[in-house]
Amino acid sequence: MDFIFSEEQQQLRDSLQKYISKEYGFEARKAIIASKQGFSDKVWAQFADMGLLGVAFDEAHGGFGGSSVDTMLVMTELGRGIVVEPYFSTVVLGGSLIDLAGSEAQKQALLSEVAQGKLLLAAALGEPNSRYELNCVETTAKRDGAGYVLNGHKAVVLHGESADKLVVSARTAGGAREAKGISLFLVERKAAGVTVLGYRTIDGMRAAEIKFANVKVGADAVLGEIDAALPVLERAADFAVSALCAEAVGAMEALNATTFEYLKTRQQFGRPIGSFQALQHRAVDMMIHNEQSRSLALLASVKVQSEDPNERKRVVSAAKIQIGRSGRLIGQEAIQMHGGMGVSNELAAGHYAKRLAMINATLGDVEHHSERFASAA
Amino acid sequence: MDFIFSEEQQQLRDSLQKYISKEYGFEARKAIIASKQGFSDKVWAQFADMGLLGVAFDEAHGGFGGSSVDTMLVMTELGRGIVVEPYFSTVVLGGSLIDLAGSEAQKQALLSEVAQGKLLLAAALGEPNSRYELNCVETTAKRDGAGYVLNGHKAVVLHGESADKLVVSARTAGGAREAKGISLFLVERKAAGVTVLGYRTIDGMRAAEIKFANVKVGADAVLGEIDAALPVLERAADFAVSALCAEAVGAMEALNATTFEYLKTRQQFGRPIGSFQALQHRAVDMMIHNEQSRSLALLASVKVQSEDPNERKRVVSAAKIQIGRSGRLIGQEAIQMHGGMGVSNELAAGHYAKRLAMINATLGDVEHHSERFASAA
Amino acid sequence: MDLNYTKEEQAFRDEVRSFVRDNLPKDIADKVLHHKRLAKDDWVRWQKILYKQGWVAPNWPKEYGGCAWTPIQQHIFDEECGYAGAPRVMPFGLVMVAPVIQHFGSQWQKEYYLPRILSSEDWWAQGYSEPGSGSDLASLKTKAVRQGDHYIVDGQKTWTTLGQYADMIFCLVRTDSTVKKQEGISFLLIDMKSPGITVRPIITLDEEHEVNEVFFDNVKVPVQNLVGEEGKGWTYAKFLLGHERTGIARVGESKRELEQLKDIASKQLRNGKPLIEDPRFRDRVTAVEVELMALEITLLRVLSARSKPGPEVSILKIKGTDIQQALTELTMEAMGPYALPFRPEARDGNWHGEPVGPEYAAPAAAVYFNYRKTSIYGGSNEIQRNIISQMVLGL
Amino acid sequence: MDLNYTKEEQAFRDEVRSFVRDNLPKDIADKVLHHKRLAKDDWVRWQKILYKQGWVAPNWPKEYGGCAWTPIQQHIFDEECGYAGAPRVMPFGLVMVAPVIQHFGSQWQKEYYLPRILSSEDWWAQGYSEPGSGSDLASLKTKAVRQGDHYIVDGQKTWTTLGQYADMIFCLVRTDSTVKKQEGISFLLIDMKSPGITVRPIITLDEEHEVNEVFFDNVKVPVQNLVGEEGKGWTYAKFLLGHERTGIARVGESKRELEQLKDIASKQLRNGKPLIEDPRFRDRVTAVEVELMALEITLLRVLSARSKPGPEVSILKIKGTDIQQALTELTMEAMGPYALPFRPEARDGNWHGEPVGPEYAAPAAAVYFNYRKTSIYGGSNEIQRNIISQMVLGL
Repeated sequence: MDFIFSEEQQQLRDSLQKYISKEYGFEARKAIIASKQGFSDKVWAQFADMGLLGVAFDEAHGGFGGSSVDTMLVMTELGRGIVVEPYFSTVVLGGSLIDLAGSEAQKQALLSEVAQGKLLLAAALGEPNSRYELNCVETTAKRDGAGYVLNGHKAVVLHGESADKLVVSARTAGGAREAKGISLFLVERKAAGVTVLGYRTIDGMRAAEIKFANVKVGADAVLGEIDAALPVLERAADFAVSALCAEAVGAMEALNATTFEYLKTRQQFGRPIGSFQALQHRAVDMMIHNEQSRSLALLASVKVQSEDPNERKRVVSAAKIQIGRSGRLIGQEAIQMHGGMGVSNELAAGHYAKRLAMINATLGDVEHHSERFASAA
Repeated sequence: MDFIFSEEQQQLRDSLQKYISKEYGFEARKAIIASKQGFSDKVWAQFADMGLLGVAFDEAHGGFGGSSVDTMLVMTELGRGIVVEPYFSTVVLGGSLIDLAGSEAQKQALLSEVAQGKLLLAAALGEPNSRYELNCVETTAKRDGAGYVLNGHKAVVLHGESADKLVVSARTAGGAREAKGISLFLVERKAAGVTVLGYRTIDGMRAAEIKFANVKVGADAVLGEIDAALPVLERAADFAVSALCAEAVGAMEALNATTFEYLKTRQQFGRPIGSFQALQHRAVDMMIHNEQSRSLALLASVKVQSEDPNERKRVVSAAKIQIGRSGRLIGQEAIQMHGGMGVSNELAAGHYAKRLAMINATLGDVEHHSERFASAA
Repeated sequence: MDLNYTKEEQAFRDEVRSFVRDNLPKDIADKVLHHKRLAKDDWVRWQKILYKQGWVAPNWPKEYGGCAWTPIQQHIFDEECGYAGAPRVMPFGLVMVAPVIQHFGSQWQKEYYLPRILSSEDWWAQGYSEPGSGSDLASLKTKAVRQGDHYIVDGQKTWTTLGQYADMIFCLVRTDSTVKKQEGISFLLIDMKSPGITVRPIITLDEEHEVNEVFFDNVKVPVQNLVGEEGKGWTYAKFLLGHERTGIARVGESKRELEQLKDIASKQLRNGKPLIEDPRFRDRVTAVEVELMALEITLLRVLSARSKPGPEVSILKIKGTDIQQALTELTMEAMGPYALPFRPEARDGNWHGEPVGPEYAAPAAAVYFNYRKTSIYGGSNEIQRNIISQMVLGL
Repeated sequence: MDLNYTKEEQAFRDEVRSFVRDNLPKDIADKVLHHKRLAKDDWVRWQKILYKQGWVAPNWPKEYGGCAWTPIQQHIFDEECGYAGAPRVMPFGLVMVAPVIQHFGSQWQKEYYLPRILSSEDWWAQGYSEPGSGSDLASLKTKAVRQGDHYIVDGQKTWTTLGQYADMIFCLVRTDSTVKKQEGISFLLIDMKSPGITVRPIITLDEEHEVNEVFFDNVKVPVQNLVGEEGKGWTYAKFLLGHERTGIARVGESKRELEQLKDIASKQLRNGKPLIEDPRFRDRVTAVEVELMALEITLLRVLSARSKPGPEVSILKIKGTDIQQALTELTMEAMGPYALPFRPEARDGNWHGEPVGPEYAAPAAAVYFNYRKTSIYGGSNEIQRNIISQMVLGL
């Protein structure tokens, strides 16, 4: 039992922390969000240079052979800076789908490109009616010679507009919610028949609706085993959820820090508002929520690698439940304690609250994971 | 729209309030609870003299022709005094079952006796496996000549040991949870084959397990229509729930009053603990819960008479949900704010909290009524 | 006790309902119901319609053009308007400054301003809060110095709702800094076109422009625009705050939003079944619905009381905003992943682009974040709890 | 980072588990698991078994007979004992007064009292709270006046847990009322058999006799029973409070109660189906289970830190008691109407009467009300929040 990060991990964290606090302040972030693309190629290149983009991939695939704990470390710092670059969609979710489902050749070709910052990915998993259920797949992939033809509509694909390649879940057999019959395909975002409607998200990121109309792909586009993608999808999603939990913990920590600082400096009735006991006790609850969230994010970052899928699901869902609840409470209380300033877009506080609320709406909210937790028990 | 009680109602309330504050203090109540029977015949006789026992019955049946609002008024005062006499089981639940299901002859014979304090009733509806579902009836009543033979086990029958007559729900047809096939019977508590195991309840009242082994009753024991008792049972239960809500409001009010008084007098760190803002804000929430509960208890006391069963169920369940939640919060906070004294049996506070918790466990808790509310919407 | 509306009240409700049905412009109601952006003209148009009907100032005495409605009638009116999707009548002129002018204003102020308020000719704004004075309002610093027939006003107000549209602003200003802070405050009516006034937008979390900072730099205000006596502004301010606060319960609007939420949750699917049938989600809706049912009765109890509403109206503010916020939260969560897309352009009444997800999803998250303001403005819910604690519980 | 226990820790856990399995008397475990009443002898028997094994005082230094376990080992031990249904080792002697004697006591006190504490020969009680001094402990009034070789003690202590069994009580007493309140306090060890001591039971909401009032009327206490210096009692008291508080998280016991709750909820029926399958109930269980999973890691983080646990252990107190209370609440509600029957006689280990409802229902409501104490004792959760606010957040 040991909660100490290795020296390499501490260095990674420190350098990222330093970079974000120096280069990724509130104004810099605002400018990045306002740009056409919605994130910064420069920042992305620097992430590549720092080794962030391949941190969890095998060295054989151009990565650094780190663990899920390294991903957690990175995501926590990105959360602390509410960084909008497509780390989650490209490296965490896209990357792990390829890592878990891809052939050796696919991994070697693609992951090293991701690690070098040359390839952006997006995972097109959700659909208009799927909500948070990975098995709800109505998009179809029909055999067509050696390849497949895809048709369907993928919803709220994070960073879908800027991705070079899309990892698409499609139904090769079975009914709309059947576990069997789902397959994964790698599709060029610019392939003929792919229509992308990109938009901002309320937390400062980008996403897209992507429609596939008779999109032809070759046999080499298949990622993993035909009809049997669901277990892999679930594993990758659990990894992604554990990363989101880590990100949320970073965001909570930063949001609490800025809120407690405000309580100490904001004066009303001739004294700092942090001297009012009603606010003090609520601040303590915010802090406890952060600590409890941190605990389960840590646990999830380790147990997400468990060989026992029930243990993995249980712990990951527990973490997502905790950060969903805690993120809501901390986000709402932080805004409230900032008073009028809390609802101004010019203060960082509200942006943290937005990100925390949207993390709850990504890959399963509290209710979704409560049901999943109960069934994995 | 008018929230004013009539002059008669105000008089009724004032005289009951005066009686309870004079004759039913904490020590008097304690002695009553410690008595063998668990309630006071003297108090009961005085209730009869004050006209409380027939307040809601028709004048034709020996009552005073009052409304459900009168019952609410009485129950609120009984709640304020955490009165343990069997008003709820005899007058409210037992009385309304006879009132709603009985023949004219039964009403005339029985309700006037209740009103005069000569007849105690208990409603034997629940069973070991029924939880809060009135339709879960496994006790059977089989045709036997002109009469019936009853077999079964009724659970947690409030004041079952002291009742003269029991109103028993039994299955005359259908499967264990079927809506049709339930009938009501009037059974002498001392009838052959009836075994009663009486006990205290944690809130200072009495209840009993009652077993029926080949208990023979005549045709005149049938209350209402054979096989069709469920709608009547539900109506009587809703009336009883609305009365419990009123009782809870009285209990909350008294508990809040004693707690706020404690906050003003208890000194720590050289000042009354009520001067600490964290406690103040929580006290305000207790007060708001009480007001919201009062609002729905009022509404329920009126709408329980609605001709539209969906409206009746919706409002009554809403009230029970509200008082369940509010009763829990107020009970827990009151104990907490009393500190060590809160967990002492020598202070009234904890006894109010106990009664509030048990009201939640009577005729359906928050979860039961949430499901019912949703299905009546 | 009778919890039914009287026949007269029922008839009044019918009258209001059919009037609103026949006269509320559909384009405006559509915007309100779908959380689209309202233009200045939308508010003004609706207020002028009410003005024509004689219903724009129910809280005013009859002599000034009010309705002399009972509190219950006023509630019925609010409820029907809220439920039907009418825009809120802007309170700053009609509900806030007008009673102050009626009670404490000069004859000239009454004759000049009241008709213009009634006819929505002037759009008023509120100049209370300052950057350093939120909950502690009496610590305000904007000062007004008397120079001959004018006051010279310098300072800053903030959180000025829709100040960008305002013709007039009523301000609390400090005219004497040598006395106790509450005693040096005066109440001024200031023309927004006065030289030296700058309005700067504050963009809120939903990226909307709803509130402003208002800067006063050497602004000349005629002495005739002082309300009542110099140094008595705090008294007038308290009078204003206490005047009309039962409307903050917003029962009608919350009923409307609850109904929309249920409608949305019956369309949104969860595992192929309507979300509303999921007990987890359903119970959260039920919890709010029960609180709202209770709040309506709590409100009616306050309105029916023979005495003037006192500090217990703070309950209505706390519970009313709790419920409003809970509804926006549930509505956002009902969307699932479609809570994420943020397209402010889709909130424009004239936008006809390709929607993302169901149409009702577009504003959900933005509205949730916008509504965080409700527990902050109008006296934060912390201040409301202080009021109840002190004035009702005596702690 | 490695969230797995080391091989050594695993082996230690196995050792503890099999020891407890082989040595914890079944009659005692049955009482604990079924919330039956424990007799004095039940605690003493178990403590003597641990004493024989050398495990009764893990927190003591080796020289005095302690175990020199790591904090993680201590946690494993606590968890295994809690989970298996061992009674809590009574903290008043072993955990509270012993470290004070070890650090500040005289040679005689060490030699005389420590072995008797270790062997459970003396049962100790705590004399801190007074009727007027709960959260504000330093305001205590019980006074001790020096007369030759003795102190004469007069006053009253309260909430003295299991004081009816005690041989000894350690007390904070006022020896000087002319100085700052914290500076006039001394720490006395008092023989409960001394003339002038009266113990009066306080009956709690579950009608159990667990706490007492202790009255001191002219009680003679030899000066050799003063710990350390006169007037330094407050320092020793704070030392004691800070000494061992990670056990208050009660993770092992809560895990056991959670498992029982799930077991009960799978037996209790709701509409013919196991209650645990009802999403409404299940989600409330899940919420507690998630918090408990988090608390375990939070605790391990505190225990693994290289520095001594500081004020952040208040988190463990708050969350630990939140969880314990939530579990008792859910257990009570799982019973449905069978929460009502109250039969204190059924909590006696030797009672074999006719049960009412399922056997597990009998203590549920009583335990719920008993456990309300957990957020009050050991420094109320309000005091814990004050501590975090000041010492951790710096507010």
